[in-house]
Amino acid sequence: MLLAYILVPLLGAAIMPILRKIWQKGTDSVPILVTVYQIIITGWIAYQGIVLNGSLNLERWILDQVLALRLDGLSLVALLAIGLVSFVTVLFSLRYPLDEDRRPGYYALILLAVTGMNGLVVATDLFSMYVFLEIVSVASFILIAYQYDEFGMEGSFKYMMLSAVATVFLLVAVALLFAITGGVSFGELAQGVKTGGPVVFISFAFIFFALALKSGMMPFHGWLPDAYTASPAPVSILLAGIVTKIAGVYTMIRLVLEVFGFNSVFMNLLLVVGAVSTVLGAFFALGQKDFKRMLAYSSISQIGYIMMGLAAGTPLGLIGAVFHFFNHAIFKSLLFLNSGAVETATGTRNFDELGGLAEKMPVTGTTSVIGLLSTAGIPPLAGFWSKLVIIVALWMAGFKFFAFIAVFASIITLAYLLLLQRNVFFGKIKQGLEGIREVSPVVYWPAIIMAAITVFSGILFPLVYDKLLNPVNSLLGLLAK
Amino acid sequence: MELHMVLLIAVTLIPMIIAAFAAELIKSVIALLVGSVGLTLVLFNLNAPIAGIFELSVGAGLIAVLFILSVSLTRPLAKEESAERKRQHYRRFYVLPIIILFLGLILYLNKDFWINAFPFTGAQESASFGEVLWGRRGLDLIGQIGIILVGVFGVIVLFRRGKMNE
Amino acid sequence: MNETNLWLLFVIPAIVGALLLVIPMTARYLRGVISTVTAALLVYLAINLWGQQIEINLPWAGFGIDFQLRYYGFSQFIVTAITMFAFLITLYSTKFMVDKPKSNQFYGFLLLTEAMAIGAALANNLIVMLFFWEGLLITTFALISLGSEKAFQTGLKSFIIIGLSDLCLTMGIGIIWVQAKTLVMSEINLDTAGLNGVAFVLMMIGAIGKAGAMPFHTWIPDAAEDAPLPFMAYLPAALEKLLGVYLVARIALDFFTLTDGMRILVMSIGAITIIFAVMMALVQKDFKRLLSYHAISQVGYMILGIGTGVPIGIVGGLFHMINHAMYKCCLFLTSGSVESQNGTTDLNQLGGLWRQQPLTMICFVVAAASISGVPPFNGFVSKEMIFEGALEMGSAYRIFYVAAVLGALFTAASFLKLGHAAFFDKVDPKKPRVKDAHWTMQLPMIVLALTCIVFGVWHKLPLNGILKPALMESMDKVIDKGIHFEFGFGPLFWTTVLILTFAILNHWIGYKLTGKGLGASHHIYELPGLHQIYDLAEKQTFDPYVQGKRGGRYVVKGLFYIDRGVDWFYQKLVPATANKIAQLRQIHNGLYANYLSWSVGGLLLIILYFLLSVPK
Amino acid sequence: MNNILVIDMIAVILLLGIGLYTLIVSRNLLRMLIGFEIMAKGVTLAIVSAGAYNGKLALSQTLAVTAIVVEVIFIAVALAIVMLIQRKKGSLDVRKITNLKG
Repeated sequence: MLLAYILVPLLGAAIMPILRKIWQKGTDSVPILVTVYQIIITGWIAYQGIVLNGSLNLERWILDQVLALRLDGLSLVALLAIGLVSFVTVLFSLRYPLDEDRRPGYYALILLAVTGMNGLVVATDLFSMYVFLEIVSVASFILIAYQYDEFGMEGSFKYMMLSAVATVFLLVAVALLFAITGGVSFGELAQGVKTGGPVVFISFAFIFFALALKSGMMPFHGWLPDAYTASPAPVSILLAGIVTKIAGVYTMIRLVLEVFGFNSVFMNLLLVVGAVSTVLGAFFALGQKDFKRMLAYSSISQIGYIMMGLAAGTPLGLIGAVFHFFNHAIFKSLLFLNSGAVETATGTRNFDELGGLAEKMPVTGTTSVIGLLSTAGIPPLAGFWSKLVIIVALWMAGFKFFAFIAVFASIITLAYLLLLQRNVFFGKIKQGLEGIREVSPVVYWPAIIMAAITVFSGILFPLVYDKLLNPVNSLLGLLAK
Repeated sequence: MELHMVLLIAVTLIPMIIAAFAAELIKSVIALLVGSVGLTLVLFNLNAPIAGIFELSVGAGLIAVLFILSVSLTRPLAKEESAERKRQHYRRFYVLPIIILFLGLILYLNKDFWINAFPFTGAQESASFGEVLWGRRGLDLIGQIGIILVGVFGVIVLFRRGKMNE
Repeated sequence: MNETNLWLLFVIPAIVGALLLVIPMTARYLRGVISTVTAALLVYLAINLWGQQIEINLPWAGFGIDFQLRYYGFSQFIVTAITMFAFLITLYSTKFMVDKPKSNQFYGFLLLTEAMAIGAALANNLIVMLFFWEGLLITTFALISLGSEKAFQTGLKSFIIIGLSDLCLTMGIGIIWVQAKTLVMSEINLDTAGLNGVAFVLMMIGAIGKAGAMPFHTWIPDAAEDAPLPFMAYLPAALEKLLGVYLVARIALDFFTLTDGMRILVMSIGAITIIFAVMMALVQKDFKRLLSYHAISQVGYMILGIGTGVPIGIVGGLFHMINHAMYKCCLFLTSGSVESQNGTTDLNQLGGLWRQQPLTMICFVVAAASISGVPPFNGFVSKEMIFEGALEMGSAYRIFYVAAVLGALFTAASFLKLGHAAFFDKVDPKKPRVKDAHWTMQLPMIVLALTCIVFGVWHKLPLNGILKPALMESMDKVIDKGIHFEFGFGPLFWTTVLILTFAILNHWIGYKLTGKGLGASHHIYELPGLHQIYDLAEKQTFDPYVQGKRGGRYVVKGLFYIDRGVDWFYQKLVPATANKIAQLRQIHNGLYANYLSWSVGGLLLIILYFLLSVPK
Repeated sequence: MNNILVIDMIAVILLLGIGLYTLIVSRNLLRMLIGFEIMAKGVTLAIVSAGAYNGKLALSQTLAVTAIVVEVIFIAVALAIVMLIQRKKGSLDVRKITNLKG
């Protein structure tokens, strides 16, 4: 049954060229069906898991021996996020001016990216994770360069060459660990890591380098702003919303939990790099003039937050990290949706040319306010809860200084987001922009969905907490072994 | 053991250095080709025949062809292959062989430290390549199908606009 | 059945008041009639509730704050008095207020005030009392500002002054809540050591602020001119004294057991209020301002009485409270009828009204006699009891007795002047003849005058009938011996006679010197020492409110600069840092080699970190 | 037996070094791809030599094969994109593609 997560999008992509000939409209509806299918299935599993056995303690609920797949609390949250963000991306790209006869190819690549992500989430051994990681990465390189424009090419090339280096080092590390443990699945790797010794440290250094680069953490983040700004609007939603997080952050969480465990040397490293990314990301974002580029740096900062949550090393920290992972996927894709809407309506993303769009584009305006406030961590919204949990976890884990850093960074986050809101949506409308109208419903409906999710998961946080997130720390049981 | 060393250094490392070092792209591609053939020999020496064959056919063959294709496509434009540019290239790359030699010597000298760094306790396994591939690595197959599809769609999407009207 | 009655007691006026405010009624007398009928109904309710012990206890806001009402001896006395006065005032104002501007709102607020006052009197939980107390604050402000255009300033002044005293009351309640750990008024009794002392002082400030004693009195004289007259007769004269002194009594008797030090403090406030206010009253030229100053000085008597702590003094203070309410209200009503007939209350223009408005003159004489303490009237009885209380305190406290006597002297002198100037002075012939006020205005005056006489002559009836149950709970050990006050010809009687003769003498001298009734107090005004004080008082140097306003201006200027500072931070500082950071962006020059070298550099750092942190 | 592994690992590290150096220093996009290709060769060597060391040769060969397939696809796509850049910008010089700044 878990295989369906991989096969359905794969088949969806495979039949695209055939569909183009026999049922032209089908090319639009298939991706929607696939993504909706994923949301429903994941929702149903979560519902069943919750209702049946109290809370979702999917220890190792579904284990497919042959293909070594596995679904548990963490991957369920990831799958839900993948489903939602890809659904929203497809909805947004229905109206987006893509070159018509290449549209089936475009949808195929998006579905392949979804396949890659799903595979990566359910895989239980590092090598097949690498393979699916490559599927997602290559698909996203192509999607970035989809528009044939100079920026797209440049952004894609930089992202490609940097992640190539990352995968090389990842594979070398896999080889080293394989040499010691004789196997590549998490269980065997964990055994190998327990023996300790310099080789384990070197392989963790390589893996940390690869995953930090893939998730865009500070010193390794060079590609991220260029890739996000250069890519076409719907692709940037997918990319910023979920690809980077699954490729980088999810893998890191999975490896830390299953293979390397919370040993203090790794955790301190993760904490420092996380803190650096959070603060510098926020500072860089403060000075930006381009809507998407500011959001890109804000992503770096938020991913730094998730890493700090993980690095706290306590179950609470993990819960905070996973919840912020989910929240960030939601409100970051919401913000990129808004930037896409602004771009389609006004044709530009530069703050100096934008201003006072709120009354002309009410829906985009309000949803972007919700997104911004959630990112900055304003109480009723979901972002607040996850940041709060992370800060509390850091504080309780004894990293008081880093807790202050986290609070300081979120203040700067609020500053640059308000700056953004003021430049783009409030204030008086710029002369050239009187004529613009709100984007079409198909475009702003996804924004409303995402905003609703942020608001409700914020308000219903207690319910979300003990039903969806508590099982996540059942993973820590794994660690105890 | 010595054969392995000879093969390793003479046939793979040195061509790779030349591949990086060579000024003209064609020379570096050919050097790369030689290097990958050398690698195949090393793999055979490690009695991993299937990997060697694969490396030979795909690594050496397909990739070399692709490179030559792309170099030839771009060559007519970059006519001003002036001596000055070549000199500039060497100025940048002359330091590479020195570093690699130096690094290789250091690593080789204190290799004993690393000897016991790889404690392996697992049992030997004599399963054949087929059993392992089909039996335990089924997921990789699906992964490969996926990646191939991505490659296919990628090329289609990137080159459909072949006419490149602008 | 009684509980519903109790609820109705303050719910009816509230609802009717609200309706009167909201529903537009055009007929001239309709509002007046409706409010009078409601007031009458309330009097009936209060009477048939008499003598019962009812308690209501509803959970309200948790944390010990429940909606608790308690109808027992003391509140029974206050509530009945409130309903009586409310009825008389509404009857009076049906005619008086009918043509005045904004009169439609007047009746609404009047009934709301009554509801709030009854609520405050019945409350058994401090927070509930505070809730109604604040209600009164608002209705007072509203009623005053109905008077005239300028009245808004006075309204504001009263709002701020009473507001401040209410603030102290709230703080006091807070401290009591902490110290006594309960808010139920009937269960609170604390000593006045340390923090409780502070609470006592704060609560006293709140009570005195409401009662209108020094230094919270300055709004009353201004209100006398600007506010509508029935308001003056209703609130400053009757209601505020009732509630204020009720709270003073509850504080002094129930909440705290006073030490001598506190007693002296209370009595000194009373004495100062008496002397200062009556001196000011002496020199007033306006009928209503003179009465308002007397209202303030009489409060001094009540506080002095309760402050003595001697049973006779306390009973005297409370008895004086109800007596004062009667004759002060009657005096204000007489000034009202004079004003409605002659259009002015300035004593210079009035004169010789005894022939034109005989009935008003008779009521005025009765009320003036009782306030001055002329023997058969109620004023004399309660003042005698307060004098006796002050004497009984012992020789050390003689000073308070002297102050009370002086007060009585000047009160008598000023009322002689007032009566002479207003009613008996020679009238200038060209002034048109004036006929007496409408019967609806005269009836309340006559009723009040009669009660003054009744309470004076048959004083045993009110003492044992009303006051005995009222104070039963607070001072049980003393009361059961019965409050006996012999109308003997003892030394106190003769001192009063002496005071009166001296006052008449002084009036005669003044009349002879200036030839006019109004000039009777002129010679006192000219006395060297007093002259400067009076001039200062005229310039309102002693008025805390005016001084506060001047001080306020500097505070506002200071806040303005602080605000500018915050603005600077947001307008200038944040964008500046943003630009500075913009330069920081230059390191992102787009070159792939840079990005890769950062990453590789990062990797090397990590490996270095591992090598260092993992001991070989 | 394990000193072969060590030697191979040294060779792998050297190959990585060569690859990284070319990536950082080279001006021509194609040369960068060649650099990446060198590193990929190193990876294959690493996987197979690890397998040879601990006797799990069959498993290591499957991993190596999959790695090679993935790497080929990557190179194909990379070359396609480089071709497009060359067509769009007219040159393969890395310093030309730096207009995504800030």
